[in-house]
Amino acid sequence: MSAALKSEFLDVTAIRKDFPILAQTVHGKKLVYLDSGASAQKPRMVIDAMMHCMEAQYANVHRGLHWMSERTSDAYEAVRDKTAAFLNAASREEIIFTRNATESINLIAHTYGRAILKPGDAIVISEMEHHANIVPWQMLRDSHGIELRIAKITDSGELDFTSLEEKFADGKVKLLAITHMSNVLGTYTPVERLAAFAHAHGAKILLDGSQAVVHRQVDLQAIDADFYVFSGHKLYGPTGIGVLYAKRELLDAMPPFLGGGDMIASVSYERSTWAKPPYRFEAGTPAIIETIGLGAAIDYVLSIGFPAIAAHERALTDHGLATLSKIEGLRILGAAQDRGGVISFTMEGAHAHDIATLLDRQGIAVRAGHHCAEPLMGRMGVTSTARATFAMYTSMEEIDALATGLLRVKQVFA
Amino acid sequence: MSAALKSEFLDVTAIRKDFPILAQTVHGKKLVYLDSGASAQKPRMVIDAMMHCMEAQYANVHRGLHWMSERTSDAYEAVRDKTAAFLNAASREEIIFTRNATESINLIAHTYGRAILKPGDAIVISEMEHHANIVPWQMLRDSHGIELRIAKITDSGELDFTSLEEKFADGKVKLLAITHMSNVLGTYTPVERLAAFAHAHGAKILLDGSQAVVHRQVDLQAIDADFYVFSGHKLYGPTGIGVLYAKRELLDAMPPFLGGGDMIASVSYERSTWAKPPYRFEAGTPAIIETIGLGAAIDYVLSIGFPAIAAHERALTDHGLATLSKIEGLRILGAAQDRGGVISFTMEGAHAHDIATLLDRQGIAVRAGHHCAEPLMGRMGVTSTARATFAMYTSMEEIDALATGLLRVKQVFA
Amino acid sequence: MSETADLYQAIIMDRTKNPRHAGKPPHFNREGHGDNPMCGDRIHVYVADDGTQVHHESRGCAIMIASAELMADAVAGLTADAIAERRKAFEAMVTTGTTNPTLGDLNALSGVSEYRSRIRCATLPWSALTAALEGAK
Amino acid sequence: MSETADLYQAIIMDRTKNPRHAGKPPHFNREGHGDNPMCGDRIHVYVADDGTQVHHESRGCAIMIASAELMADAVAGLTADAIAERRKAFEAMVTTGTTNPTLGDLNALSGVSEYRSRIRCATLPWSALTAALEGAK
Ligand SMILES: Cc1ncc(COP(=O)(O)O)c(C=O)c1O
Ligand SMILES: Cc1ncc(COP(=O)(O)O)c(C=O)c1O
Repeated sequence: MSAALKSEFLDVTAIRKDFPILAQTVHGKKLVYLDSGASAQKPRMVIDAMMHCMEAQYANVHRGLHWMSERTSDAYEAVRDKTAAFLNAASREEIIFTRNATESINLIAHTYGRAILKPGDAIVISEMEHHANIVPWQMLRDSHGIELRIAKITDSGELDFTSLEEKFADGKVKLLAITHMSNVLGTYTPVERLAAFAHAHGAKILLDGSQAVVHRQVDLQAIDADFYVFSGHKLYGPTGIGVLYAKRELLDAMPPFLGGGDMIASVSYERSTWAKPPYRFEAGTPAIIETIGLGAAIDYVLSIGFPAIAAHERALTDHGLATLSKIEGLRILGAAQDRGGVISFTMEGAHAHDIATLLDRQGIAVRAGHHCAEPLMGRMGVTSTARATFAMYTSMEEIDALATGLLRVKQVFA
Repeated sequence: MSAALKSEFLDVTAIRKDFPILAQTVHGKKLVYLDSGASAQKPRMVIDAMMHCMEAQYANVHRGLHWMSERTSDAYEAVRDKTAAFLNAASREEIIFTRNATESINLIAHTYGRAILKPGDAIVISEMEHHANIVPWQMLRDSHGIELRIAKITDSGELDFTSLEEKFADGKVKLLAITHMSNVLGTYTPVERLAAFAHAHGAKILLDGSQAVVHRQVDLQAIDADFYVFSGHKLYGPTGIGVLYAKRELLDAMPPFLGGGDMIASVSYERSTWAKPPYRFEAGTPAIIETIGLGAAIDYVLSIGFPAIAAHERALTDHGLATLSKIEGLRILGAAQDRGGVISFTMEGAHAHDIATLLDRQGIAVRAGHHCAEPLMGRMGVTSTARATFAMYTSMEEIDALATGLLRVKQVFA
Repeated sequence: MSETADLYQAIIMDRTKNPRHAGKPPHFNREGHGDNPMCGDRIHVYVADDGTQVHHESRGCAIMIASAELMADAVAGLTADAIAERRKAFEAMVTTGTTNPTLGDLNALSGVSEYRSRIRCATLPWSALTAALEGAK
Repeated sequence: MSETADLYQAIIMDRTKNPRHAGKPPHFNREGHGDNPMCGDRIHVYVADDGTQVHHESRGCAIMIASAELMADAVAGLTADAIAERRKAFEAMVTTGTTNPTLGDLNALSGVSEYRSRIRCATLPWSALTAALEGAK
């Protein structure tokens, strides 16, 4: 075991104490949770905020005049302010609460996609998208006559700008929908540059921030993003809550997505009129308790601070890449210059499933499969990979445990 | 104060202890929470189940091979079985998890509505629908050429069968979408009869069970419902989780709603294929923690039992109607033969807002406004009402407190 | 009923029950409308320009009606600029709960600051008045 | 590495590394396909009717390949009915973890019962075989 729980940047021991689940054992072994990229664990602060809501301050929001409802509405709306500040959005009205990143992207496809984009317009995505940023556009293509184009990536897992330029050449592209960080390769995309590129070509840009927002400070005004999406559950928050950011002028022009309570200005059988953003896009009783949980998650992350989180995770990633690449027969996918704590790999002679099961037996949780990125698997010449992902609570020791575990897997499959 | 906390049917004192929030005070007064129809409070069992998930057994579902993911998937899927049993659905595959009843109805409008209904087909709703069962059909009407027809209700707040028959006369109606219990009038609709009626006319039936499912046992096979929807948060469960039931043959024929992870069989850029129901309709990371909370809520409700809950609430309603109707100048909306614990009322000279604020000052939480049923307000000749709604934890004393509170309001406005 | 005294002061109850500026006047130059979709409340404001006389047709709660009445008193004879200023001061007062000597009787509404969702009831007449003043003649 | 002995028994590792029934045979009467969308694994099964000889082309994990191999051993020469019965017994065994003397070497896969998401790896070859037998010739 190396470097131990100390980190130059973070007090990992203290942080781990904030996450009750990290004390669990699995198959009699200490849990080594390296699957935070799929969903992160929850700190005490988040759990407590949700409990407090349910135990002491709960009612439906927006519609009530009584104390419990007003206080709960205040708490719910305060998270909108917090999220706007967290992302440096220009205004709180630009923040819409959804279930998850997937719903956020679908909302854009259904509203902006159907009402603003015209048949014949094109959308560009990249070869390293999650299914959540592929399938909604395919559905839009098939129902609405939009063209879907795929910008290539290089073998090292970076966006290929030559390919991107080709896709934009005929001037038909109206939307670039691309990940801010690949959940398979760990690649960060150069989002400021991409936004400038899209805008220079008369297109809007949507960034899938599901992975990126967990690991570095996102400044939407600096990026000049048109749309940004992420899920609460990857940001140490609860499930059932996601975020969609869109520039105010875009939201103003977009028709509603789902119909029902809260999203209307008035309802008559002949004609209903819509509320202003963000409410126009939040139909029915929202995920109140979960939104409050998300607020606590943002507070928690900010209390640790992105400079420390990013530096710690940088060190973890460097150590992980160095350690794992020493294992013979192990192939790491992607080698982007700007990459984060996601390491996908294959092992000669051992299938990703078997790797995951054998590691699990040692208490180590990694993911195996196509990671909801089937086309990317094809692009990288694999059918599935094993994947370890790091979070602020990941320790150097855990990476060493992974390396040791992989050597044991190798023995079995030798 | 009358009857006290004892009930012939339930140990209200014991039940109230299960709900931590009921011990709160508001403006220095004991909280009298009569807004459960908007959203119910949560018992300890639900809070604990969610905490346990976050503290001891959490990971993303379906996609992981490791212990935490498998156990969490098991717990998540077990709630599907539990929900199917709770509603007496024919199979677990008929249960789809959504955010809330609103999303459930929109899902039907987007999939069944767009893919199976044809322009020129008609949908019938009633005059006592919540906006959630109006607006999605208006949006479908306007985008897809469906006709929307409104079946009348009688002055006592019951469905007018003569009007219903008229709406169906030309054979164009393919869907009857109607509430199982009105959130304003408390009216239960005769769902078995309605299902038989719709089927005899070659139409499907969708029941909005948001209110009904909380108060009486629902047997979907006995009703022969085609679609049924409700929200977890009204059933003493968390926010962020709703249920859509649909008969298997309908689900099989329905295209997906949202695109993304988990809802696919395979993805390639040219063409993706869809998973079987229910997964086809659950895109992205679901509300895992909330689904587990819903499971605990169902367990809790069943541990008390619907016979007792229904009998207790019947007694509360009788007492409420008797007590409130003694107050001069107070008008109760609706007088259906089969009605539940929802009492909407107006008071001569006092606006609903003012009633709610003055009651709140006394610790009593009631709702005021149009209750997301604007057209129904018009039908009943009011613009807004105050509304008290009862739950299993409501006591006779609380109803007396409401009556006393209303007399004070009357004084102020005399 | 002391617990309500803060919000439902005598002047509010009096002006709700006995409005002095209610109804459509025979003569007016401008009109404006305000809606509260949450509850279906609405107000229509009529302005006679010569010396700013305000009337209102209101369907709403005591707070809204009293606010419309006290507004009509408070803006009588003022210029549009002076009204805009008064509106700003009024909105600050009902949001913070801090009374403002320049607002006179309007301060009776300071209690709404404790009822966030009622603030809109108090400010709706002012929105309608602004709509009237900003609209075409 | 004792903690893995339950699942990755010697026979499984051996048959994964040295398959005897892998590859497309020169002669066959039926074929069937199986997919696991969760991981992209797939198997194609070829059946020669005369005495039921099974071959497979597999892209998948050790469990799936060993299961395909042991299946091919276990169904050689059986009738379709006997195969259907064996499949049922096999699926019960991998789900419950209770070995079944009639299943012989197939019992080596009983360890998957502890890994719910791996059960599908073990049963996929049997689905493909059923598809082959039920499909048109
Ligand atoms: C009858 C009825 N239908 C639908 C709804 C909508 O429920 P939700 O807001 O949870 O989607 C409600 C509750 O608000 C209701 O009472
Ligand atoms: C890059 C990326 N995009 C989108 C998603 C979808 O997130 P969710 O399942 O929370 O909607 C994920 C996570 O699964 C992801 O990693």
